Amino acid sequence: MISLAQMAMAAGFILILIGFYGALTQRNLLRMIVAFTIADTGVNIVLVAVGHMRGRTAPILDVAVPAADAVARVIDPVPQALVLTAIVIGLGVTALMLAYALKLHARKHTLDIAKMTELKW
Amino acid sequence: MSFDWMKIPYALLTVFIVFNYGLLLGALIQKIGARAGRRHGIPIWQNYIDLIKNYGQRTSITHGVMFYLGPVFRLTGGIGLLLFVPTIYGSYMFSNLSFAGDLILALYFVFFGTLGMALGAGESGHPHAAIGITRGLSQVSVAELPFALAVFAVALQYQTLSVTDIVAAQQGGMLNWTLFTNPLAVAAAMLAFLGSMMRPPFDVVIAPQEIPIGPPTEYHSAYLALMQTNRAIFPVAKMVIYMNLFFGGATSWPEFAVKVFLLYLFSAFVGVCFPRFRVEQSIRWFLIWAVPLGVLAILWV
Amino acid sequence: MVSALHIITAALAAAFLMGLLKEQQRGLAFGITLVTLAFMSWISAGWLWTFASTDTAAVEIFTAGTQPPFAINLRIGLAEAALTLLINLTGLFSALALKDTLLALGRRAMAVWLVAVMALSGIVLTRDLFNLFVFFEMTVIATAGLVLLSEHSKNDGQALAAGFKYLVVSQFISAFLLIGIIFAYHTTGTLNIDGMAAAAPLLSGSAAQAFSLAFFLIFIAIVAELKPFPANGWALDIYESAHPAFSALFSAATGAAALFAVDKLLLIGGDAWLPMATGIGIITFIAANLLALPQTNDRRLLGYSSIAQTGLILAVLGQRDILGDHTLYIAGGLLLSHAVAKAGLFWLSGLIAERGLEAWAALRGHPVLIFAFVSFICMLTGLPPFPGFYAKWELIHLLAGEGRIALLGLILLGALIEAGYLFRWFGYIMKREAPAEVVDNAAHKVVAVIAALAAAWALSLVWGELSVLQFERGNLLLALPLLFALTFLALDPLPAWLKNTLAIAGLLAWFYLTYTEYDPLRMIFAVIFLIGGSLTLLASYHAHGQRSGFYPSAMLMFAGLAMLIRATDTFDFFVAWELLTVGSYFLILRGKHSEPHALSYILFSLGGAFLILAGFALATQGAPHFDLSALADLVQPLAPWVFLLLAIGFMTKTAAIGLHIWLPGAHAEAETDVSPMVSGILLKAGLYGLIVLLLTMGRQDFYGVELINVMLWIGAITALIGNLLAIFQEDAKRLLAYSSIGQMGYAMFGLALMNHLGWLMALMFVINHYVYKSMLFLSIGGVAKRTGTREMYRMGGLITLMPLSFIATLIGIIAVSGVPPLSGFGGRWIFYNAILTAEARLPMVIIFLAGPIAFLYLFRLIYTIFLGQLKDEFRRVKEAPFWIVLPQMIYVAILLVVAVVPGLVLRHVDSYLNAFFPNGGLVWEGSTITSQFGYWNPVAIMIIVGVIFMTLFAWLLFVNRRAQKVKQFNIVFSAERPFRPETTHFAWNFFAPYRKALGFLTLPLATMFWSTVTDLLHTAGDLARRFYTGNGQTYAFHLLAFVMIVYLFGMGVRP
Amino acid sequence: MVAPISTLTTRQTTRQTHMIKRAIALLLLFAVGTLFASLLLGYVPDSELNHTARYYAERTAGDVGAANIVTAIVVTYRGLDTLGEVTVLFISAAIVGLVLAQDRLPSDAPRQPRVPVSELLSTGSRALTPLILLLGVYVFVNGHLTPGGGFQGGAIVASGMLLLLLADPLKQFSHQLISVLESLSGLLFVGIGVLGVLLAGGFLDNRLLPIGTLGELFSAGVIPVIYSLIGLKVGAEFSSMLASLSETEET
Repeated sequence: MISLAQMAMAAGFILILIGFYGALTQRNLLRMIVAFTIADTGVNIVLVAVGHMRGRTAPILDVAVPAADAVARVIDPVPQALVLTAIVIGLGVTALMLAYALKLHARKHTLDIAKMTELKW
Repeated sequence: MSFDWMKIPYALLTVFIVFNYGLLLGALIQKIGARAGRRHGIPIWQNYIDLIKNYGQRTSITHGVMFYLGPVFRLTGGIGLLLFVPTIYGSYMFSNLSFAGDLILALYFVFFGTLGMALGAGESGHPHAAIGITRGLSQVSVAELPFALAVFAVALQYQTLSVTDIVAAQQGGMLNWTLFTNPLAVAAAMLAFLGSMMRPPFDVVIAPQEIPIGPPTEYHSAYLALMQTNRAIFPVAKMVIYMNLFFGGATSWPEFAVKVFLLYLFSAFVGVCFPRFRVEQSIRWFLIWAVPLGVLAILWV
Repeated sequence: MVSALHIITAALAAAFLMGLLKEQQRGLAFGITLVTLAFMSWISAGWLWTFASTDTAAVEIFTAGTQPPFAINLRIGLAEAALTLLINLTGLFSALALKDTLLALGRRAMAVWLVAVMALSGIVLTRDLFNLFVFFEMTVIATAGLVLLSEHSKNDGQALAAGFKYLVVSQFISAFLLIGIIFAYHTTGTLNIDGMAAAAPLLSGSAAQAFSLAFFLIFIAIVAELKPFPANGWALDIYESAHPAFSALFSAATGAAALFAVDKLLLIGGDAWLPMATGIGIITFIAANLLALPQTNDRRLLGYSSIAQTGLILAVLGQRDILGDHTLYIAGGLLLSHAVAKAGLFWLSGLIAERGLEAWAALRGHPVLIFAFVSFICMLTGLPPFPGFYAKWELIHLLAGEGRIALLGLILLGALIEAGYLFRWFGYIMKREAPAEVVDNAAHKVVAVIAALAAAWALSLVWGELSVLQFERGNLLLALPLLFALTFLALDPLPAWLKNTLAIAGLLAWFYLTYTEYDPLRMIFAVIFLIGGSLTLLASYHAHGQRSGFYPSAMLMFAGLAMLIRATDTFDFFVAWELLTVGSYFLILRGKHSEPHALSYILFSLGGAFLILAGFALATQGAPHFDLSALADLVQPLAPWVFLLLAIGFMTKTAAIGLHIWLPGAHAEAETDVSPMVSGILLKAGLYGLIVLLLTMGRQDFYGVELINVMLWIGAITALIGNLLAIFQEDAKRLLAYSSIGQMGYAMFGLALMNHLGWLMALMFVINHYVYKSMLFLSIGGVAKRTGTREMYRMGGLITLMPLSFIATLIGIIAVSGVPPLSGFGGRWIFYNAILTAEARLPMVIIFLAGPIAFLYLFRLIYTIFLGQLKDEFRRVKEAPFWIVLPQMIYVAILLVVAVVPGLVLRHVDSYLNAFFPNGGLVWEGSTITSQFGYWNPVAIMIIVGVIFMTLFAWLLFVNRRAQKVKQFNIVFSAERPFRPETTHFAWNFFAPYRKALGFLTLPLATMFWSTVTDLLHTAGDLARRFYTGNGQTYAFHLLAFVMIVYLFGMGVRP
Repeated sequence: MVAPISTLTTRQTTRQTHMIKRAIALLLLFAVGTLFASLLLGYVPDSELNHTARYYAERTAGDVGAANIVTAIVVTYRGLDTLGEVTVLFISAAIVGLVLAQDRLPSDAPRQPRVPVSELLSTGSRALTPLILLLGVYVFVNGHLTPGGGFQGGAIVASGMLLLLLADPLKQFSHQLISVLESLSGLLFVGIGVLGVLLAGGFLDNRLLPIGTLGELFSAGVIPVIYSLIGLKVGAEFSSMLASLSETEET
């Protein structure tokens, strides 16, 4: 039977594909950015899903999970640490893209990426 | 090296004989040609008269040093050609100065005169001189090709470049002549012969009608005399080579006389039968008919 | 020793510190930036020194007080140190070049710059996969931001668009990278690169499958950062729009870091992934070079070139399985060459106002910058003595040793294309008219270029030393002739006459130093190259002023020639070959209209050189050293191929028919005193090569074809066509050039006869051709100099005005045509004797036909120029300058002497040849020379002809002593001056009858063929580049398509 | 009559190109999908912690003393990543500032809000913002004990700023203050890291301060300090981005 992790992972992958599709077909800069945030979310979900282990709890030591038997109780903490970084970086890029879109619109009075092709060949 | 000084008077003797024979022969052939054309023709001694007259005259103009050199080159070429080839086979007396060089030297002396002539006439600055030179060089260079090829065919055939050896190889009966042992080469050479004899159909270079055309135009008096002298010696010298290479050479002066006469007659004969070619026509003619023969001759050996 | 960690911390501290400064304190901020970058460079330099001087192992740097793999660790070794030094220095000097912009934009921009440089170093240092990702993202963001540095100067939003496109693509890349990383972690249980490399091979079954998928994603994502073809449109837009100083960083540093990252990854993936890297790399190399051909924008062109170079290095990394421990030497050599040269070129482009390639002509006024440019392009094309050359040599040899011929061929092909557009560009610089905008030589910008220049030469020194250490090869930079040539760069300001004296002294001194070690054969060439060279250099005294750039080039060529005849193994030989090629190229390029011809010359020469390289590599079969003499030991099936490659290579230099089209222009357009050098002397290099080849390898049977016979044919046809083409030339120097082609044909024919007489003839040609061709080129050059034209039909009647030149020409043509009694006849006599020995009769006939034709063009040469009617415009022409006439007179003397006593040279050569061809030599009795066919007595001939000639001449003079000179128009024009005297000089379309009869033989078939080839290349590139539509989404499509194609094909390669 | 047709055709062609584009996109994504699918199918969840994770689970309490293992990893074991992460945010903020710098209006220029802000929103924001800020601070101070940490806290703080901006679009933040804040926190972060090299086991080693007892506020060495700094920095950076974006004049 399919585990939660796999379902989450599948969902993540689907999100990525949706995001990519949008990014490839939408010519409006803002829509492309939105598409990318979707894809990022998908990636993050996959990241977390990979670390998930059935029947275990979050890697925080407290009364519920004493340090002694943490090994048997907690899930893999590494992906969670990684996803944190991934999220933040994705956010930085998104902010950057937004700023560029803003500026490009100010310059060219359009958000159509197909109209920004002075540089080519 | 020990040089036999007697060779010099002997060589001069050869030159003298050939010179006179050439003058007479030239006149004779002219006469024959004229008769063939239903004309009276010149008296047999006409060349002597012209020559003496021209030698007697003095010019008062010159076009510069190259202008002198033209006839000088020309005659040097002629005499050189004669002297570097043994005239009479087996005779020490008339082996001339052939110790100095072999066929290749002779070949080059065929060109020597033409080149110098062209230079000399060139300085005359006469535009027509240039035209004549163009034609002359173009035609001669092509006409000599089959000859050179034939010569090499022969050289390959006898595996030597020494004229004496070649003649020696042809002794003992007509059938040993190259004419029969290597007919292709001879055919090619004879066609070339026509081209270099300055007679129709290949005489556009010195054509009598276009008097102002051609190197001789600018030359007169002593210059002309030198060139006439050459015109007496050069053809004979050339025919000596032909004789030696293709027709078994000559062991005595009479034999020499006959063979040369017949060769000369051949060109005259063709001359009276055929109209004149333009230069490019003759070039094509040689390339189409003569050169292939020469090539075949070389391949065939 | 400061921990390498502080490269990162220092940069970060400085970056964060920026925020505390006031917006106005920009000077201070800039100061801090520079100091930090300098500090970072200093750290790397310190480490580099440690590793280079002592063989200490790489040093691990732990963080968090915990051992890897549980905490992130960094590592610095030799490679890391070198790369970080490269990165930080590039960052430093680029920042310097960016001064104005950074000051204008303020502390934020500087902070971003610092972070960018730091991130690149991080990529190199880190040993943790996810950490690698973080640094990459940092680079991406910083890059996207720094592209905007150009915005404040030209405010057109192009950079914005480029940055956005880059972000779009990078989003896809980072998605793949993250997913790949997490799954790789999941399968191997670690993020540490070394740990993963250890764990990966142990995986099995589904885990291995999953891991290879994950690794593919990581690998392809990092490779995508290398801008592989076709997924690189975004990068090109960045190169074109960004500030050149940033492009320098982007090309040199980012490229290097990414390549090193790939190298780390290959460590994880193992050899199974090498083919994929190779494939992507080589395709990118070829395609990018092809696409660079039609570029007109300098920065975009440099972008394409950068991508190509990165591709090449990727391909080399893909060969690590055979490169073994030379990988660092080879890949490093290529990488550093590329990085330094590209950084330098981008910095240079910052000095140029306009973007067209022609605009770079502005550099012409600045010798130092020109020198920098030259050094950079030579570095890129892998010419000696730069590191790229050593690297290329080893690489090609290793490839050939392993039989990876296809890759070898592709690499050389790409390199040739690259050389094509780079040298074309140099041609523009030297020849196109300079634009109005002057070069912006602000100190802080020029410093960067100078630094790159210094780095370039320092690196060549280092690689030279390495080649000494690793392969016991000479360090080229320390080779005396080359050093001598290079010193002329420093002496450039001196007056020309002084440098000329030095040059001549140098040549003679070198001959004196080395003459003992030449066998007679080499001696001939030594004399021609060195003594002959100094003789032709006499003519150079005519030049006034400083003659900037002439002597370095000329001496480079002579250095090459000098080294060529001393070379004993393939390496030295090839080095010398390349040197003389490059030197002669610069020499030829000096001609007024020589731009296109110089280009075709260098392309043909490099093409030939590559063939030679391939040939040597094939022959060597991986042996470290290979003596030229060992060529003799080669056997089937290798030998004929080697022979073929080498022969064709050498024939490009001797301008064999079909490969000849570069020669006429190159020789005709060269300067007056250069033509004799390149014609009289340089051509002999090719013959020397052929001689060495034939002496060692001799007859080779290639699938039943006797290669010698092929060469016989080529020689014959070359002679015929060369002469034919010569007679129809209107341009005197072109006529001479074509006649050179013909003469080389004779020489090749002689060599191909492979018997005593043939070789004797060839060597006589070598000597004679040097003498009379140098002489003719000088005298004709002198005439052209005076009359200002080379069209013969414009001249005429110059004999009285330039008597000396006339005499030289007269003697020259007599010698060439071989008319007795001059020395030419000796050559001819041997020639005719030789061809009697030819088994193949048809080529013999062909070469025969070529003979008389020579008379025609020679006569035309002397007649149309010196005889006939003098033209009005030349009535006041003076004799050629003394220094041009002097060597001619010397040559005349030589010819006359050799004419009388040919034994002087001939005899020695003859006896020497007995060693190789014992029978069929000449017999010398008294003054008579006898061959197996005929005999020849030069002295007698001289005397006889002389006597007859002189008698007649004297007599003629005597009888006409009172004759007076006729005025020009006293003939046919009856002393009336004709209107337009030039019409009275029959010169145009001389030998028209010949053209009518034989014109069809002179169709420029070869020219058509080669121009078609180049056109095809250009069209291909021009069509292919349309593919970069400039639409960011299209680029995204390219990326995905690229990933998927590699996935579908590449994974097939995997086990 | 001609014109409409031509426009029609152009429109058709554009539509066709779009069709093709979509088709290709789907094709490519299908391929990507297969790749993902094979990843998904090849994925087997671990039943046991792999040796890296096991090390963290076992040793964190002892070595680092942080109750929240993720935090221990983020701040200490993989502290370099986090530093880089912060740097990424830092340069993003800087670049956003650079990009929008030109179009920013002088602060004293009179600006009119497009839509009047509702009473509810402005009052609400005034009431809520302090609480939000407080929550943010709490989240990052307790990062080593409870879920959450510097980034989350910083984001919360920034959201408070956002709320203020929504309430009053004309609001001005002191960019100087923000940048000083982020720079200081950044410098301290690096400084502590370097101190780790000098005084403790290595860069970013948290054992500068005593580890203390697991689960207390003042434990886990310098982790709380670093996380607070990160919180401040992240908050400041987000705020500065928001400010830049909001102050940009739409033209």
